[in-house]
Amino acid sequence: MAAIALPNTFSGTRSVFRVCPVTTFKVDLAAERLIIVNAVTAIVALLLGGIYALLIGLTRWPDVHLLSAPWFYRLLTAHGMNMLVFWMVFFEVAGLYFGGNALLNARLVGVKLAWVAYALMLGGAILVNVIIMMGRADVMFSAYPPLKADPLFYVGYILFAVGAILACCIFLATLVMAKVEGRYEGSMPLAVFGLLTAAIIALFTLLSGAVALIPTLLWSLGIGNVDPGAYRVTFWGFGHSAQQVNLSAMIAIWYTLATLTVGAKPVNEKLSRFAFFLYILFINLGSMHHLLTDPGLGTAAKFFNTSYAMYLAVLGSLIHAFSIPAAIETAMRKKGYNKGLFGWLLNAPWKEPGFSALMFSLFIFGFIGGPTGVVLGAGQLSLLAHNTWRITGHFHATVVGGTTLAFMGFAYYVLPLVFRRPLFAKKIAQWQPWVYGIGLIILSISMTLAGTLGAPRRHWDVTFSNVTIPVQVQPLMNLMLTFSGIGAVIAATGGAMFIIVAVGSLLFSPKRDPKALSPLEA
Amino acid sequence: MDNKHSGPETPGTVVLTFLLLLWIGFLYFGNWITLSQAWGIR
Amino acid sequence: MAIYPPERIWWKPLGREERLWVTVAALWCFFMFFMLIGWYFLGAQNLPTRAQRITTAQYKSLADQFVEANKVGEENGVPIVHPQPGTDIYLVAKQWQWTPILELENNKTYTLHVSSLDVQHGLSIQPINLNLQIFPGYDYMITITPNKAGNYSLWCNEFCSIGHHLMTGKIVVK
Amino acid sequence: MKSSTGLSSANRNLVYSWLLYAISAAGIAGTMAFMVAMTRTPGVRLLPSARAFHVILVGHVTFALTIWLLAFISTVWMYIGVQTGLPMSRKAGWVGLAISLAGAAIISIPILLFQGEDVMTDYVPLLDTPLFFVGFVTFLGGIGITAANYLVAVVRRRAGTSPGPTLSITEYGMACAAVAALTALVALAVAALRLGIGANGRVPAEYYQAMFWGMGHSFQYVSVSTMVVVWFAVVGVFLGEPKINERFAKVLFSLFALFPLATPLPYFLYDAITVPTRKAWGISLDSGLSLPVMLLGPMLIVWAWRARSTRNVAWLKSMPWSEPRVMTFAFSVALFAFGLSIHPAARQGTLQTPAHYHSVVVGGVTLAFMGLAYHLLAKVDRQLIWRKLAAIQPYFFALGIMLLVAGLLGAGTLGAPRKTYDAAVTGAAWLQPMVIMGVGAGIAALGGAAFVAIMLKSLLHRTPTPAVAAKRPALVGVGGD
Repeated sequence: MAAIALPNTFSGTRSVFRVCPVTTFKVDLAAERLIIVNAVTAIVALLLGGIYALLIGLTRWPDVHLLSAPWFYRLLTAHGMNMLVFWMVFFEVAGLYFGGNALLNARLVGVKLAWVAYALMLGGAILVNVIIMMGRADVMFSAYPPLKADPLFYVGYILFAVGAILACCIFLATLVMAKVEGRYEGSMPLAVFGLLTAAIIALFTLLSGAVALIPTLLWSLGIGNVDPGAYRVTFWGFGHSAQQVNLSAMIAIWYTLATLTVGAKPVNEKLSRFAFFLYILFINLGSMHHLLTDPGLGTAAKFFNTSYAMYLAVLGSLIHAFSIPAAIETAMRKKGYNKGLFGWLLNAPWKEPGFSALMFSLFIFGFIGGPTGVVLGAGQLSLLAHNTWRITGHFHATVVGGTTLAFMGFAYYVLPLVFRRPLFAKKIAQWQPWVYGIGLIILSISMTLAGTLGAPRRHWDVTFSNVTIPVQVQPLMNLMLTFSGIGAVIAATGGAMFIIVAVGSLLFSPKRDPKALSPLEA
Repeated sequence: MDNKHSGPETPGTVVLTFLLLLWIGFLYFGNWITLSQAWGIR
Repeated sequence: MAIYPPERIWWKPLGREERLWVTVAALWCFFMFFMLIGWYFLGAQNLPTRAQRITTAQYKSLADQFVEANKVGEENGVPIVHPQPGTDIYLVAKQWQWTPILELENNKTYTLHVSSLDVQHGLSIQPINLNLQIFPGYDYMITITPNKAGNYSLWCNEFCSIGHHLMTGKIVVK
Repeated sequence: MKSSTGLSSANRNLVYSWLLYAISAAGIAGTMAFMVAMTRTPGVRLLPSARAFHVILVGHVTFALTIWLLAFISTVWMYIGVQTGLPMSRKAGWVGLAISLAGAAIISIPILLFQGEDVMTDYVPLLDTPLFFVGFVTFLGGIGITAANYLVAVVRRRAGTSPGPTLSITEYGMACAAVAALTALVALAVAALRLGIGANGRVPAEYYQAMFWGMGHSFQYVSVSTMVVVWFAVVGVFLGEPKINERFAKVLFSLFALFPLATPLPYFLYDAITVPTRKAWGISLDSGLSLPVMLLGPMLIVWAWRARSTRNVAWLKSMPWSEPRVMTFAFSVALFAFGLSIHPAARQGTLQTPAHYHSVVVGGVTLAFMGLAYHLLAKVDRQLIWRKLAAIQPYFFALGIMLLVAGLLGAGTLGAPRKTYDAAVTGAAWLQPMVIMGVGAGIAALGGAAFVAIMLKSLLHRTPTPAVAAKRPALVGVGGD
C-alpha cells in the first residue's frame, strides 16, 4: 500500500493517506476506518431491520399471521427505528466521510470527535434496541405522546441524534478545511454538493428532532407536559425531513452511480445544483403532509406548506428525474448505442449491480414513490390516505425501493474500495437489485392498493376478528394484503442477498488492492 | 458539443419524462375523482 | 463526472430540451397548486380546520350528556344514539373503542365533535375511506353531510397501544 | 506460524477464545446453580423470594444447558476441525463466536434486571420477555454458523475439493452433531411458523413447551453425540489408533444425525401443543439416542481390551488414576450409564426427572467435557496450573453429582414435586433426601468451582515460552497425543 503523510496547514499534525490505485484519490486512513465502522454498523442495523421486516410482512399476510399482537407492535417499532434511523444515518455518515474525504482528497478534521460521534450513535442505537426489546417502548418510530415509552428510549434516540449532528458538523468542517488547504481545484464535485445538501438538511432535521424529543424525555420523567399537536409538528420536522436527507443523499448517489457505471457526466451542472438548492429551501415543508388532518392547524398553514412551497421541491425532483437519465443517455449514445429511441437503455450494462440498482431505484422512486408522495401531500387528498397503508406503500417505494436500493448499489462500489477486497459472490450481487427491486415493486403497489381500500397502517389484524362492534372490510383488501406478504418475502430475500455479499466481502474475500472500480472486474 | 449551452440530444429521456408527467397526472386526477364521490366534509 | 470537480466554467445556459422540460415541469407544479385552491372553493370535501382546546374530563361529560339525551338502543354494550339533524354530535375515541354508535339521516348536515380520552387515535370512516387524526385535549369539529344511506365502519388507524386492532365503531346513515 | 501444539497461532487463538467463553459460561451457570441449590436446601434458603429463585433458576438452566454446553460443543467443532486440517473458515469461526457471545450478553440483561415473567417449561425454562428470546435466537445463530462452518468443511473434504484423508470417527461424529444442531434450528423455525411468535392468548407454558421442545429434542442428540466423540478422543489420547470397526461406529454415529431429521415433522402432523407430538419425540429419543450410546460405549471397552489385552490387570493398576482426563472420562461413562438406567423410572412432575437429567447431562456430558477442556489446555499453549486440585476435582464433582442424584431420586420416589421454591419445607416426608441433595449440590459446586477456577487460571496465565512448555510434558499420560 502506498501511504503518504501530508502535513496539515494549521495544526502541524500529519494525516496519513493512501493512494487508491483505481481512482487515484488520496484516502485519509483515519477517515477510511470510520467509513468502514459506520458502514458495517449500518449493515448490521439493516440486517436486524430486515429480519423484523420479514416477520412483520408474514404477520400482515392474513393467512400466515405469524406474530402475536404485542410482538408485532414491538418489532414494528424496532423495524422502524433500525431501518429509518439507524441503517440510513449510519450509512449516510459513512457516505459523508467518503464524499468529504475520499472524493476531495481531503483529511478528516477532528478524528477523535468523529469517533465520539460514532460512539454516541452506536450507544443510542443499542439502547433503543434493548429498550424496545424489553417491551418498554411499544410506541412506534413516531412515539406520539401521550403514548409513553421508557425514558431510556428517548435518551437513546437523543444520544443518537446528538452523535449524528456531530458527524454532520465534522463533515462540514472537513469541507471547509479541504477548501482552505486547497485539496481540490475549482468547485466541489456534484456528488459532494449533493451530500452537502443532505448534511445541511440533516442539521436542522436533527435539531427539530431534539426540540421534539427533549421535552418528551422530561415529560416521561414526570416533568412538564407535551402537547400532542406541538409534538407532531416538531417530530415530523425530524421524522419526515430525515427522509429528505435520505433523498438528497440518494440523488447524490444516483449521479455517482451513473458516473461509475456508464461514465455519465451531469448534463448541466448548473441545473442539477439548482435542483439541490431547491431541496434545501423547500423540501422540509413536505413534512407538513403528516399534519394535514390534525386538529388545531389553520387552513392557511396547511395550504401554504403543502402546495406552493412543497411543489417547488417537487420541481427539484422533476429536474433530477430528467437530468440523470439524460446524462446516462448522453453517455451511452456517445459510446455508439444510437439505435432508435431506447437503444441506449436496452444496451446498458444491466448485469452491473450498480447500474441495475440505479435503474430500479430511479424507477421505483420516480414512478411509484415520488408520484404517490405528490398525491398524498395534496391537502384534501390527504383525507383519503392519512394513516392508511397507502402511506406505508409510498414510503416503502421511496425509502426502501429508492434510497436503500441506491445505497446498496453504491455499497457494491464503495465496499471493495474501502475494504480493499474484491466483491464476494458476484453472481449474487448481480441478481440482488432485481430480486430486491421486484419484491419492492410488488410490496409497495399492493400496500398502496390495500390502503386505497382502507387498510390501516400499524395494524395487527385487518380482518378485525375479535372486535366488539363488527365492521365490514372490502373483500379485495385481503388479496392485496396477501400480495404484499409475497412481496415482503421476495424483498427480504433480496435484502439477505445484499447482506451475504457485503458481509461475505468483508469476511471471505482476500485482501488486496482492487484492480478496477467495477465490482464485476475487481 | 458546443460550449454555449449543454444541449445534447436525449430523445429517449424526453419520452420517459413525459410519460412520468402523464402518470403523475393520472394518479392526481384519479384521486380527486374518488374524493368527489365521498361525503361532504369541512 | 459527478465524482470529480467539474470543469472550470460549469454555469452554462440550459439546452433546448432542458429548458422545455423545466418549463413544463414548473407549469405542472403550479397547476397542481391551483388545483388545491380551486378545490377548496369547488369541492364538498375539505380539510376540517375548526378545533378548540378542551380537557378530556370536560369532553367526556359533554359526550355523556349527548348520549344520555339521544340514546335509542345498545349494541354489544355500546350505546346507539339518534341525534336531531343539524345539531352537534359527539364521538369519543378511547382505548379501544369508538363510542357511541351514531345514527344519522341522509343528506342532513351535522357538526361532528371528535376527541380522545387517552392517547392519539386515527378516525377512519369506511368504505368511503376518509381519515382524520384525533388528539386528546383537542375538540375537533367537523361538518359532515352524509350523501348515501348505509352502514359505515369506523376503525382506528393510528397506533394506540397493544389493543389498537380491537378499536372499531359504526355510523349508520338512514 | 505453527507452534509446538500443532495448531497455527491464528487457529489457536480461535480455539482459545471459544474455550474461554465456554468456561466462563460454565462459571456463571455454576454460580447460579449454587444459589439455586442453597435456596432449596432446608435451613439455608439463600434467595429471599420465590421470584428471585425462579429467575436465577432460569438463568442457571440457560447458562448450563444451553450456553455452556453449546459453546463447548462449538469449541469441539473448532478444535477437531482445525486439528485435523479440515478446510474451515477462520473468519466464520470468529463471526460465530461474536454472534453467540452477543446473544449470551443479551440473555443476561433480563436475568440481571429480573425482567419478564418466568415460565417453567421443561425445555427451556425461560423468561417471558422479548429480550430473552432475541438473545436466545442470536446465540443460536452463532452456534448455527459454527455448525454450518464445520459441516461445509466436511463436505468440501468429502467432495474432494480439499485434499485429505477419509474422516476419522471423531470428525464424523462431530459432523453428525452439526447436522443435528442445524436440524434443531430448522425445528425451531418450523415451530415458530406453525405456532406463531408470541403466546397470543395461549397458555404460555404449553405454548413455549411446544415451541422449544422440538429444538431441545434435537439438541439432546448434539450433546450426546459430542459426549461420545469426546470419549473417543480422550480414549484415543491414551490408546492411540482405534482398534474397532470404524465403519460400524460411523453407522452408529449416523443415527445421531438421522433421528433428529424427523424432529420438525410432528409440527406438521399434529397440533404441536397436544400429547402425540411429545410422544413422537419421546419414542425417537428412546430409540435414536440411547441405542447408539449403548453400543458405542461398549465399543470403547472392546477397543481398550484389544489395545491392552496382554496384561489387563497390570494395565488397570497402571492407569493414571490421578490424571483428570482419565477420571472425568470414567465418571462420565458411569454417571451417564446410571442416568440412562433410571430414565424409565423418571416420572414426569417429580424430582426423579431432574435426577435423570442431572445424571445424564451434568454427570455424563459435563464431566466428559471437563476432561476434554483439560486436554485442550495444552493445545492452546497453556499449562495446567494447580495440578493437585485438578487431580481430585473430578472425584469431588462426580461424588457431589452422585449424592445430588441420589437425593433427587429419593425425594422424587417419595413424591416431591419439581421446580418448586419451597419443596423442602412443604413436605417433611422428603426432608432427608433433600438434605442429601443439598450436600451433594454443595460438593458438586465445589468440584465445579474448582474446575472453573483451574481452567480460568490456566487459560489466563500466559505460558512463558513454547520451548519451555515443550520440555515439560503438560499432562501425565500413558500415550502420546
